[in-house]
Amino acid sequence: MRFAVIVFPGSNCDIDCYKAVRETIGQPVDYVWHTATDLSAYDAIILPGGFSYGDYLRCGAIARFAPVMDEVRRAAEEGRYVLGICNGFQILTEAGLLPGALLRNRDLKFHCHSTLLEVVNNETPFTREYAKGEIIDIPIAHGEGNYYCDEETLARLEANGQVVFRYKKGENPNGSVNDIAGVCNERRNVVGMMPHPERAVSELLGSVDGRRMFTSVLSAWRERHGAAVNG
Amino acid sequence: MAQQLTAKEPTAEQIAELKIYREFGVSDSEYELICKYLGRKPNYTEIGVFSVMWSEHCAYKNSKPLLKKFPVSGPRVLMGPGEGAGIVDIGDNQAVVFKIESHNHPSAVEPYQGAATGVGGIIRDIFSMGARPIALLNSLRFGRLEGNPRVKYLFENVVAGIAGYGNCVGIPTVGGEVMFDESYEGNPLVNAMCVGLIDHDKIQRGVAKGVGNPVFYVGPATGRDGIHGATFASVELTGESEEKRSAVQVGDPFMEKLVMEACLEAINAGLILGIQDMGAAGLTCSSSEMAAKAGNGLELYLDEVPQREEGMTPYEMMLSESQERMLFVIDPANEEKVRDIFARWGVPCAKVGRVTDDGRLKLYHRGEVVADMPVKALVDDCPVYRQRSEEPAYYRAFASVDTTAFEEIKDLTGALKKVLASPNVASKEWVYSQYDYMVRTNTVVRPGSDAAVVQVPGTRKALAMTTDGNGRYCWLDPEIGGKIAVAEAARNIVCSGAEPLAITDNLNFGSPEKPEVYWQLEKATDGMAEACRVLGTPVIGGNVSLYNESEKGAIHPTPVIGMVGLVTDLDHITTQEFKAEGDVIVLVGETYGELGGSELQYAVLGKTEGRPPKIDLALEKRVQDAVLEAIRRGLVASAHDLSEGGLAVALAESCFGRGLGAAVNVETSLRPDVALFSESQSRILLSARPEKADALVVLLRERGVVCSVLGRVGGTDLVVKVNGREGIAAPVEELRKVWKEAIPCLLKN
Amino acid sequence: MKATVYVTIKQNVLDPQGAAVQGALHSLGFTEVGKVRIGKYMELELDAKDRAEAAARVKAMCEKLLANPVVEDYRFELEG
Amino acid sequence: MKATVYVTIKQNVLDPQGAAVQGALHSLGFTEVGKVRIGKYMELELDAKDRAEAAARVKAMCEKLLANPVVEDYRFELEG
Ligand SMILES: Nc1ncnc2c1ncn2[C@@H]1O[C@H](COP(=O)(O)OP(=O)(O)O)[C@@H](O)[C@H]1O
Ligand SMILES: [Mg+2]
Repeated sequence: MRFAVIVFPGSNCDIDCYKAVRETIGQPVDYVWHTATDLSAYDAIILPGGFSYGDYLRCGAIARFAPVMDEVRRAAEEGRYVLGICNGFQILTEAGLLPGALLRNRDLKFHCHSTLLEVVNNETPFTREYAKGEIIDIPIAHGEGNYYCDEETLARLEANGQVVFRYKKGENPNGSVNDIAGVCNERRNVVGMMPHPERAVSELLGSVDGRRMFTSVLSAWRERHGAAVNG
Repeated sequence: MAQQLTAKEPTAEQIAELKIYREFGVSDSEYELICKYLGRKPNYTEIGVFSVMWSEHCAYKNSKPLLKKFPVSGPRVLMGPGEGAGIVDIGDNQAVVFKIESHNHPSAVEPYQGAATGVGGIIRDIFSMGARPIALLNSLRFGRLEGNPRVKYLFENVVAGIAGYGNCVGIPTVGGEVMFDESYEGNPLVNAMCVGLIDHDKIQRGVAKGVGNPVFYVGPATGRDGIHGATFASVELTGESEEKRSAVQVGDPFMEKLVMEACLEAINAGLILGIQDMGAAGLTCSSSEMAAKAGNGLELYLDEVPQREEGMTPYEMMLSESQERMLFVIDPANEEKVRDIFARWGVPCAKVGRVTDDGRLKLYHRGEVVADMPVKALVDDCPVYRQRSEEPAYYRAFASVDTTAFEEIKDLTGALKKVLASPNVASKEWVYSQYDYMVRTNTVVRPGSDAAVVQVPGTRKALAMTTDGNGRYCWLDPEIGGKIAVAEAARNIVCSGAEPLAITDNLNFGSPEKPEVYWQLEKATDGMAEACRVLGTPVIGGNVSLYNESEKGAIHPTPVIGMVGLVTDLDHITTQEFKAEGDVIVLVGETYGELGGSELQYAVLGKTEGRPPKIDLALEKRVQDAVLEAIRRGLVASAHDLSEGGLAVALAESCFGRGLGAAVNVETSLRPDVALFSESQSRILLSARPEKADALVVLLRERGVVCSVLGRVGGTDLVVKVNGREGIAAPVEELRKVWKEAIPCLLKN
Repeated sequence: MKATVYVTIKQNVLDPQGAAVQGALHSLGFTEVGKVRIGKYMELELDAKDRAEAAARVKAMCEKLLANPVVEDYRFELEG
Repeated sequence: MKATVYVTIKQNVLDPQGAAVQGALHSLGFTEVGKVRIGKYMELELDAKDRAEAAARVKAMCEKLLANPVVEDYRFELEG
């Protein structure tokens, strides 16, 4: 299974995502520059965290026009796997690949710390190895992670099971609606989340709860491509 | 010499006659010297260039003799002071690069941008050496928070500025310190440190090599911002400083990230012959220093300098401190390749000059030579001053103060709570949770322990790092304070399982022209130098920030030590929190009745007086070596150095991490309040698994180190008895709450 | 020509910045302040002659980039 | 009463945000855009009767909190 980690000017979790893929599932992974125009070789695409274009104007607002984004859209339409983490999530919402928007944290401060998340939907390719309702420990590091969408959209997301992660009750760090920490598209192959699973992949880093995001997507891919496929 | 370009600029004659040079901080005798080196009177551009190069900030004219005392070499030192940053070998062809830098005055005027650009500047110092920055730290000082909106504003915005810049560039901010004291009101301290990693063969120097080679400028266009920042850093802050707002620069961390990646790519491709950042005094300092180091000259074609504003004069271009800019020299054969790299990263890049052999810095503008100065005079020939030194009266008066002669505090739990709630001791989580301390996923010990630990990617090694400095001790006795600053930094490093390697230091002092301040400087550097020698931690770089004064006078003398240590195996990493029920608690070192400059004195008794705790450096070294050996042998479960608040605070902090309680008994001949809050040096609180406790104690004693078994980890309360009688007793959760909520609470009201 | 663009957060979207500023104003004693909404104010220099065309272009800029229709409204003025 | 406050970055102060937006507009084909400066726009509801007094109060708010005089300029309008 081949992974692409997209590098926008100002991405800074690109290395972390790359390392996490290598260390958790040992699959081939490439850094792909924002100007790339062909992602057909990749089964999964990760939009990493950071401050693309300095997060100027709005987070992700400028990055969504990068040439590579047409290919990300195509991959999403073809049912390949797309994961946006933190700034990557912001870019996906700006690009309209995921609903909603990310506003500044309720207290206007950047927050970096561990958070406890509830796995709400374990039927996405990225979460199938978690138990529904399981509480996992994944850190956040963001200033604009306050997820917002209008009521209608929210009702639809909840009804469709598009809320993937929620901050544990009472521990919402940023004011997001319904404590949302991550969402997916209707088809469930595009997931965006503010917390950083790639920072929770070893005991040394303080948590291993993020590993299953990566093992999940590998097993999803293998299942789809028949168990015989090795890669 | 070409005449000035704008009518507004005074002529060379006017500068002389009206003594305009004085406005630039150039003295009459310095002006005479400049005329001598030039063989004529300097024009406006030239006097501007000389004034910044001869400012304290660039020339160290008041501090050079003091810095000479520091040990600067050692078996591991690959590069000492003089370049952007010092470099220390860590084995396997790898080295660590680090440096600290102050941005005190800009932060006093515009805290967010002042702090942000301070971080930006220190990052450039590191990657200009060819190193990949891996961590940031800071050391901050503010006035008293209580009921002081301006202090709150400064504190909140400095922290936000550090966060805003470091987070965006994507370098984790892993540690630091914050202290509050009246003496910093009006003149806060903002020191930023950056640590980088490099392979030995990639080390760069800021030299203009190869006569005829082109000189390149990269980064955003030059604007009129920050003109005269170096001079600004070399004068006292006054009411007028608020007006000197043209000296404030705005940082663009996004641009910094791009410039950094592009420069590192060009360096790693072997395309750069010499590179330096444009920090203080911008184009002036970088060009003349690079030329001086190579023994060459340099020509700059100012029309080629990217300009953000119209009609900029040579003076403005040379003195601008616009951020995120670098200057480098390449072989002309590589021009194409270099341009490609910078274009790919979207970073402007322009050929602005040429290396020459005449030892002169020549500036061309609109077809004329507008300045022509000997490089050596700019860089090396600034006069050095030995200021008058005088022991201050307060120091003499404090000799007779008995720091234990106060009415006995009976409510020790109450006293502990007061000390824990003092912002100096209270949890700094409010600060560091705004920093992305995890990005790049190498941070294995996060902020909140004695030192932060960052893994060296792909190895079992790690680097421990800390910043330390106690202005109160230094004020009470600068020599002892200087020693303690180094010793405490090393102790923090050792407690995290690392061997101290070297230091970078930031000397934050008042005006050296005041004899008492100069005395503080002399004594503090004496103490630091001796501690560095005894502890085997040479000084590989640093920064001097003088003239830290406000209407109320000089700040406390505040040398800040940035230290890096090497963890040779990840298994040695040790943190301060107690790990498990039943672990045995051991106190290393001896406690005396020493409360001068202590947190108890400050927060509970409301004063700072007497002498600080004494320190025996040979003993300190023995303690540190023994504890590090014990850690490496796997005998230690937790280690925490005793600092502000003494044993009582160290015990409480060790409980907080995992919410584990402790029951201890302290045998002492001191009064209980004195014993628990004394800040005697060379003490470390350890805990060990029960089966290892005996071996630990035996090892320590064999190494000639005094230690005592205090009790055990367990339960949910902290219970401290003194000679068997109850002293402190409180639920850990209750103490933790006081400690954790103190700063957020102060900021709210 | 100069375009001035105003981008504001939609009425029914909670504006954390506005709420924080309101709180801060109150604690400074400006208790007469009710709701505060914070938006962006942008000045764009345009190399354009035809006003109608410029207006169409600026509208396109707003819809594509300058405002996020999920949470923001915009309006603009042309001058010169 | 309603106050509208405009906070802009001072002319010679670097505006990285404006520069980034200008770059983005260019790469989207809006090449007619010259300099872009980005500031803040605030709407404050005021419980005030006297216009002159309100103006003085809003001025004080700007100077104390809403604008950072070191790097920003401000102006405001009162309405209603
Ligand atoms: N300005 C800061 N930035 C980042 N971390 C900080 C800062 N101030 C304090 N910390 C962290 O909080 C912890 C406690 O700091 P401090 O009480 O100064 O420790 P110590 O006395 O052991 O040096 C340390 O881990 C330190 O790195
Ligand atoms: Mg410590």
